[in-house]
Amino acid sequence: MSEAVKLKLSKKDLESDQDVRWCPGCGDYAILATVQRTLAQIGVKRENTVFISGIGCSSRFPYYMNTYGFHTIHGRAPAIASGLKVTRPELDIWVITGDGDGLSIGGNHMIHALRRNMGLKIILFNNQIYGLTKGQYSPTSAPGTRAPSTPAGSIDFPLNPIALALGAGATFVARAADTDAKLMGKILDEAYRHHGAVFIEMLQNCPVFNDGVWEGIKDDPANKQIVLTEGKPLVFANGTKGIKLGAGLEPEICDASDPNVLVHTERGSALYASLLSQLVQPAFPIPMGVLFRHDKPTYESLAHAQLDDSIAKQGAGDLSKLMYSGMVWEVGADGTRH
Amino acid sequence: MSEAVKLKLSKKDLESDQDVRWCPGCGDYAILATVQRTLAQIGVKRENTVFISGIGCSSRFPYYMNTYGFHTIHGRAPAIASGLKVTRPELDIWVITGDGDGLSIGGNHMIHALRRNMGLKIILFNNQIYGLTKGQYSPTSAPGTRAPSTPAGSIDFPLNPIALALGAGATFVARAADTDAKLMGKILDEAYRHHGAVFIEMLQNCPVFNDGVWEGIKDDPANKQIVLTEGKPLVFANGTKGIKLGAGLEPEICDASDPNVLVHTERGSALYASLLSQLVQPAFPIPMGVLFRHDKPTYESLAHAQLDDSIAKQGAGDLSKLMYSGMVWEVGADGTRH
Amino acid sequence: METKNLDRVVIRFAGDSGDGMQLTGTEFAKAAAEAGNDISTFPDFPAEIRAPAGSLFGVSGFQLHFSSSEIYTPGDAPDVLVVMNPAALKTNLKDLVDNGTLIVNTGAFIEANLKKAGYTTNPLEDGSLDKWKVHAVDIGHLTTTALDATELSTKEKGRAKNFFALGLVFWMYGREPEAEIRRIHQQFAKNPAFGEANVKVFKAGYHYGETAEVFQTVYKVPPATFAPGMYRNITGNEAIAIGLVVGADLAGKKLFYSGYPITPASSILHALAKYKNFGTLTFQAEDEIAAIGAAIGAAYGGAVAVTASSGPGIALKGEAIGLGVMTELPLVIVNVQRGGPSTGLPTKTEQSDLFQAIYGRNGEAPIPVIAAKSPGDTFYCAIEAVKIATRYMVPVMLLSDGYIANGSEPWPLPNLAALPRFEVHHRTDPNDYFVYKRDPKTLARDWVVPGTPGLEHRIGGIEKDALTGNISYAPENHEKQTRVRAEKIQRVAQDIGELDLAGAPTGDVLVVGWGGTYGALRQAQQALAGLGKKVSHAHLRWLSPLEPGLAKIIRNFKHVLVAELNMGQLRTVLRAEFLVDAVGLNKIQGQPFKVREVVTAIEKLLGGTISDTNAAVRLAEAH
Amino acid sequence: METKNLDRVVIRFAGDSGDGMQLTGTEFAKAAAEAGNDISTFPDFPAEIRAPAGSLFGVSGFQLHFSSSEIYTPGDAPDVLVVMNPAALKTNLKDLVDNGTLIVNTGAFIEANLKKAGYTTNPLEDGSLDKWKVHAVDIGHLTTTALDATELSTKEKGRAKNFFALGLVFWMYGREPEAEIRRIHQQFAKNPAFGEANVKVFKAGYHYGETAEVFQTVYKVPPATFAPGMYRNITGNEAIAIGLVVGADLAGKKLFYSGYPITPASSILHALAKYKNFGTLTFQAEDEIAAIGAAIGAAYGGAVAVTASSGPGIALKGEAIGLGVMTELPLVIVNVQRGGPSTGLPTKTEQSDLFQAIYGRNGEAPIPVIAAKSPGDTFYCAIEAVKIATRYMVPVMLLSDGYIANGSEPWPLPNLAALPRFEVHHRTDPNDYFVYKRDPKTLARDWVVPGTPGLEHRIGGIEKDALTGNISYAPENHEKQTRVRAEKIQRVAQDIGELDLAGAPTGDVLVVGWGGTYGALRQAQQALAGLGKKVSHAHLRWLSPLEPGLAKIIRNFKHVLVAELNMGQLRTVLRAEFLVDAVGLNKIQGQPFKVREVVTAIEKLLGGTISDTNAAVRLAEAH
Ligand SMILES: Cc1ncc(C[n+]2csc(CCOP(=O)(O)OP(=O)(O)O)c2C)c(N)n1
Ligand SMILES: Cc1ncc(C[n+]2csc(CCOP(=O)(O)OP(=O)(O)O)c2C)c(N)n1
Ligand code: SF4
Ligand code: SF4
Ligand SMILES: [Mg+2]
Ligand SMILES: [Mg+2]
Repeated sequence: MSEAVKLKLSKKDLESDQDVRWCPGCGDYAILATVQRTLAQIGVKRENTVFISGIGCSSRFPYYMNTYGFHTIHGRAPAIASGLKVTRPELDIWVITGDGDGLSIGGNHMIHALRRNMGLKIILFNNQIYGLTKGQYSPTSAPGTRAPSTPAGSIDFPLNPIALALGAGATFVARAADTDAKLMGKILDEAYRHHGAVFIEMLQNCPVFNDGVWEGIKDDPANKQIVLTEGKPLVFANGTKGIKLGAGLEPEICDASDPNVLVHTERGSALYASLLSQLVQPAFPIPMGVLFRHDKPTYESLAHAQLDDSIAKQGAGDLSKLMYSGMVWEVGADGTRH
Repeated sequence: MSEAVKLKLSKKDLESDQDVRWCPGCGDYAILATVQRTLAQIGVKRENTVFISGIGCSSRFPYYMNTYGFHTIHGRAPAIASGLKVTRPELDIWVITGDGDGLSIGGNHMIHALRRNMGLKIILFNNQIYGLTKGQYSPTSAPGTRAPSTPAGSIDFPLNPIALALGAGATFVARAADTDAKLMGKILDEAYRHHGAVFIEMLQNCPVFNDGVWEGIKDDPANKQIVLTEGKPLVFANGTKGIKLGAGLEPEICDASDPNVLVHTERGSALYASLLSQLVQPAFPIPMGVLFRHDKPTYESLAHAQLDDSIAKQGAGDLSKLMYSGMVWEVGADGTRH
Repeated sequence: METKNLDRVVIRFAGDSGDGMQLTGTEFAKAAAEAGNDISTFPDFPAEIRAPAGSLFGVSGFQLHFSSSEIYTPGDAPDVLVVMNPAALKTNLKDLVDNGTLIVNTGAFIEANLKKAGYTTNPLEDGSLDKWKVHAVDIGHLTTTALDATELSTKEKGRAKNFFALGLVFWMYGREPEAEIRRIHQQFAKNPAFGEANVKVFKAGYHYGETAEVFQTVYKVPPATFAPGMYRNITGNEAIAIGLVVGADLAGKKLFYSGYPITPASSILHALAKYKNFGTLTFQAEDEIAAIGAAIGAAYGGAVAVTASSGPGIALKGEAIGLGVMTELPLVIVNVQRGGPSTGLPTKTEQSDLFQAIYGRNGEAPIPVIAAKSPGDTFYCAIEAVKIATRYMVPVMLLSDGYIANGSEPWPLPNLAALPRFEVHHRTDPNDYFVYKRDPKTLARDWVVPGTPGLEHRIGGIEKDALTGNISYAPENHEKQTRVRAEKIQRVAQDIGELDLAGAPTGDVLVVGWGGTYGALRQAQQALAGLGKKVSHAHLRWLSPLEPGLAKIIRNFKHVLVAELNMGQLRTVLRAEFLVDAVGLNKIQGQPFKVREVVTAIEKLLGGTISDTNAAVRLAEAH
Repeated sequence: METKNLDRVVIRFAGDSGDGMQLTGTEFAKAAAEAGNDISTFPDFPAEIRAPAGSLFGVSGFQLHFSSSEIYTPGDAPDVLVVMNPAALKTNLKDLVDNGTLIVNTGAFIEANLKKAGYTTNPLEDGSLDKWKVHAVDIGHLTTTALDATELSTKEKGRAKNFFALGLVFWMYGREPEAEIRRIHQQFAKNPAFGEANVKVFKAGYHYGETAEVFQTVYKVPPATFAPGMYRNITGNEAIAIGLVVGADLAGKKLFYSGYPITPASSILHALAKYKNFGTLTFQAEDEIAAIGAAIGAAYGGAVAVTASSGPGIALKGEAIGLGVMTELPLVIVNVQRGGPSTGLPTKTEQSDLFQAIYGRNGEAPIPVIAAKSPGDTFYCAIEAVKIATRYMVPVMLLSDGYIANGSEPWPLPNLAALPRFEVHHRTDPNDYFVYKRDPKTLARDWVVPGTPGLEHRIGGIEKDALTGNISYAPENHEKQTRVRAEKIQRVAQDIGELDLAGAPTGDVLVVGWGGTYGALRQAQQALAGLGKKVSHAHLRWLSPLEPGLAKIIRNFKHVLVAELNMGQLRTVLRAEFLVDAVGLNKIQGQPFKVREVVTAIEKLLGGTISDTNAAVRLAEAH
């Protein structure tokens, strides 16, 4: 990560000169603002900051950041960002994607980038819909979603982005709502400092095609959210209820006073993390904040270690040696071999 | 699933007239034999049985089955099989794939087919290597694997096929070794009867490019395998050791007599299943058999239910009605509108 | 109050993406069609869903050409322009004919909007609009006042203003409001309050026209005369969807459609998803590769399998199309073209995927390629594509484009009973069955589907023995199979009808076109022919194989002009095939040809003088 | 024991995939090269890794042409054929020249193997081999006896038999065994026991030749004369890998290579993965789309970025190549072609991806395309591709094929110092920087990389404003950018050298070729020219843009013959471009041209008689 320079930056410094082209009221505006504000507060080097996206409403994001930006093709941002990160490890690379871009066409690149612990900060804008193409259901849409392509309701079971990211091997997994600037800011700040593959699910509202999918959760934080705090128990409903591990290894809602209420730790076991990922509406309140964090060498660091190592062992490459390798012979002035 | 006809079939009946083209000693031979024997025992209808594969040594499988078979393109078998299953739900469709075909290029189709609970019986031949292309490392290869493309050792962290399948939503998840004909037969038989997305990981040996990756596990079943039995505790080492859930929600090896030794049930919680998926070498013996099973409507059944439903509601489609829908008017003999 | 008759009118509605101009245009088009006019429409909207109000890039337009005589295009330039805000004025004014009518929603011409549109002074005041007939109407204000009584929020009231504009033009062109009022009520059946409000506003607009001094004349465009029969309005994507369902039925099969959403192809999926009671299965796949994969699987199972996308998505399907070619399975791949390369201009039209359609795969992988010439024509092309795919056991590419897909025209409803059926036969006889044994006429192999006892067999993407279908690396076999696959495509010519040729089979200029440019090219040809010029127009339906009819005439002209919305892709194909020095008229602007552009290009070849160019253009436009 | 001199010998080793014929061939080729012969090799192996012993499809062959004069090809037909089992005999005998030498491993001619090979009677006994000089040697038995003393298992002993064959031919052609013995020891350094054993067997074979009565003559092929300098043997994929590393260095950059394994491209990745100490980063991606994606990302970051694949994988990259075209980033895409369509013939060679290279993308997305003509030439093509990509800011497609990739030839080592550098300059000056402002000569935009203060900017796949690079849907801008992108490709001609033309610039027949067919075409031309025929051969290096030199001469010949290993893809391109009635010599068998085939085709055009065809063929072969 490029060392942050502490000269004061303002949100304005992170705003590009481009007109923002989202629909009025789109949740993307709030996310954009928080990202700009947070990066300003961190005091990032704009020239070392790159936003790479695929295609979708959310993927227009890079145009609005006064940093380097690459609006690529549908679903491929993690792959393109990987090539940049491996060759330029010193850059801070943020990947902006959507539930369609990142989990439908781009699902494979997503899991492989996470598996490799590629040093990318991936933010998935989950509005449970394909916004840009006018509202078809997505891999995160609730079963029965009525959309232009599913007038009778969708029939596939949705993916759980957090579970998928954990299963693939992400080393920093978090969730925030578009409107929760405070929590989002905190998460972004920690994501910025994390070395390795970051996956953040942003609960984003699409007022035009899927208005209010997250209302329930956002309007009733007390009962529908568990705001995770390191070392603190998993409680909600104003501290009256908690989550414990029930018999048959199922998460269970219990009284906050129950001694078995689980205590949150970002560095918990894989199993604990997947328990958190299984806390989903309507049965459970959903965890917000940093669900999981783990330190593991990044792909780019290992790749460059191998380069250094081979230079140390074989010496810096010598082109003529390279060409003269294998069986080499000379042909003399007489045109025959010597 | 097509009703099995109980007339006696022999293994020979399932063998095609094609020369088998695998290397001598390839684990694929054993799997082929067991599949042929098991389907014969079940007494499947050959004409209703289809094997669909991608590209790879393992994907040559369909040529050797005297059933319908489609050797498609690299990584796309689950997608192609999905189209067939949705349009022909009565067929038994087996998908044969490899760790490269199914988890590298085909990873996305894999998770989406599983997510939809598409009625496909997917068998992944995991030899931790790209066999057909002469031995490059694969997404399941152990870190540090020295292969033609990674002379200094591979640096990416491997995928856990079972964990990925569970995370994606497979409703039948199992594991067997190529050489364990008995267990494999049992699993195939149950997979045949399961309605929904089946995922079976076959531990397959590639004597040419990755000889012995599974030896450790296969040669010492007592200590390196836990053979799962419904209702029986997770014990190994000849019944001396067991697996329990440790503090901090981590699997832990304990004495078989420990009251907390977990008891296996195929219909356990998602969390229990992911615990099983986390039992990996060298720390733990690995579970063999049916890890997870769950009943859920299949994609194809839901799709056809919607067709029936709309016919019930709107009546069977009438083409002229269809064309005459919208604003229709007549132009009379005088060429003007009436 | 006088009434004036006009032969034809081109009107354009322009406003914010949020202003509902597409709806206004569509409704007015219906009214024109109902009144018996011939019509042609051209919706032109931004890639953004709802770009911020007032922005230049957020302007959405809808052009309608309605006439008392036959027309082929939405018209080159609007006679009447309705603009809802400064940005709309800024981006559309340049197209308005001199002395044309300009209706301006003055209420939107406030400081902020003017600035967003890049106006330093208010065009309504600085005299810059003098050369047009300007009607300044505060539509916004009149709309809200019309709704004073109602419960609606100001925001909701504002949303209704497009109905005021609609009412106003209804009056201007003497349309009967009743039918429209009925339609509005139907459309808002779920939300009667809105329905009521919109009707109120619609009436307000209508009466405003009646009472306001400003509009002294009502213009009437008398009905056009059509061939007798039943008609409806249809867009390209609606027609293609219906065509696919009908095509499957004519083949005696069910339709399986799989797609991944992409502009401008998505609405085909949306339409078909509604046809479940026809047994049509639609599958929204995880990506384009899965979409064609599923289609291949369905085809293997015996369905009429179709997948559609646009350029970038078709690029992803290339490898899988090759599998279809090798395994010789019937498949229809629809490409609703848009501006490229890469993401390009997603909502704009272009014809730049012809190369990709013919050549865009690895190896020798030829396939038949057919292109639709108009919204209604996509219906017939869809049927033809299904027929050829199933008859020849081959993937067929059907090309449409954004202009056809979204544009609409009055469509004479086909007589279903008269459409020839092409029932598919699946072989069930095991006797001397060979997987790649071919029909001597079509070279098609038997379509044997899983579930057929005794015919179990294996297919795949590796080269196959020319008879048994077993894997074969034999050199001669590969050459034989490669040549057969190529010959099979040539044999499709057996099923290709007459060349669509207007004008004599010999002459000075042959204009060759394909796809959605049909209207403009045909109209230009007719205009020039009308002036006695030796100009003909051949419009290709089949691009691969090339239509036999073309070979017969292409050398009979002094000049061959290939007009395309690309850099000359068909021209390249024709030059290679016929060795004729064809020249190109090429436009790569995301916009259809204007008749004027075509006429001018032809005139140049004829060595024409400006004077008769103008005559021709006038004639063409009057046409 | 007499010694006889020969000018040239074509020898082919054939056996089971498991018999190690590739090793035998490679080693014997090294010996020939060491002895100063000119050589050309052609490995031909099955798609299966190790097909079951004795099967016809499991036969693996290696042909070597070594000569005392310059040669261009591995030879049409072997003079000597070494077969290790009946299957090898069955599949290869037809190619052996009449009266040629046949060395047979008799031990393998047992019932079971004969059956697998489809022999009903034993060809060694039924007299069917009479017209050849048959040497029956029980190689298997002799090998095991040679290893009696050793600890090895019978299976392991069996594995050594290819070294017996190697020893035998060493003796037959009077090669010095010492160097080989050293090499064997080196190769098996990790496993001395095997090394010892193989040397034992190698010697046994050598001495067998010496002592056995059967071989009365030792044939010597004297050294060829070469241009003075340093030489090494190199295969196409080795040379391309080195060329990429050198190319990056000449650009003053580091190389980033990402690929997904596919035959026959994989070995490029394998070679580059060994060059870590050159700072070369290799990335094995999850698929071909990710591979080119990563390359695009690396290019955006300032690396010399390369991705390689074969036909099916290139098909998957089409959409992403379009992104490279639109964002104008430098990129090299290598396509090592194989037989198509679809999975096709993975281990066989073909030239059928030219259309895909030039046309296989959505939208107007032209890119430069260069093709290598021989194994060693891939080195220079790789450098040139890197140069053009970085100078013009454009993705460049480099075409090779399976024949070049696996074939080898003696390669005069280039003088590194003499290779012109083309240092890349990354703009850092913020003053009046515009993202799409172009260099007037190359039309390239500035390559500004992240990390540069003050030049932060955004790029993407939507059409860009011709100056600022901001998203633009403006019609004129799109046309302008489309034309500039096309013009940029044409400008590459500035950097294209002289046309590679053999023979006069006018004449009766111009043979036009590209890629790996160079040797056969050039040899055929020389032979006919040698007979006084007015035949010339132009071999294209650049296919897009077409080489300026060709336009100057192509119309100066009575006949233009375009010879390709496809159905006529270059022919189509040339006909469209030049309107010349070029005819084709097309072979789609997964095999390279034989000189004889080319000569015959030219003779036909010349209206030649069989007699001088034969003369020419003799001459060509003698060449
Ligand atoms: C190859 C390709 N296929 C399809 C599309 C059409 N497309 C653009 S964005 C999109 C999905 C967008 O959904 P999501 O990623 O959730 O982003 P959102 O618009 O909801 O923010 C699709 C299908 C495309 N641009 N390219
Ligand atoms: C599009 C495409 N990319 C790459 C290849 C080359 N390829 C064939 S099989 C394979 C991987 C095989 O590995 P796996 O799936 O594990 O099968 P195995 O051979 O190990 O059984 C690859 C990369 C191909 N045939 N097609
Ligand atoms: S469509 Fe939805 S997601 Fe897209 S910009 Fe509009 S509100 Fe936002
Ligand atoms: S390479 Fe390995 S996996 Fe492939 S056939 Fe040979 S042994 Fe089996
Ligand atoms: Mg979305
Ligand atoms: Mg494998």
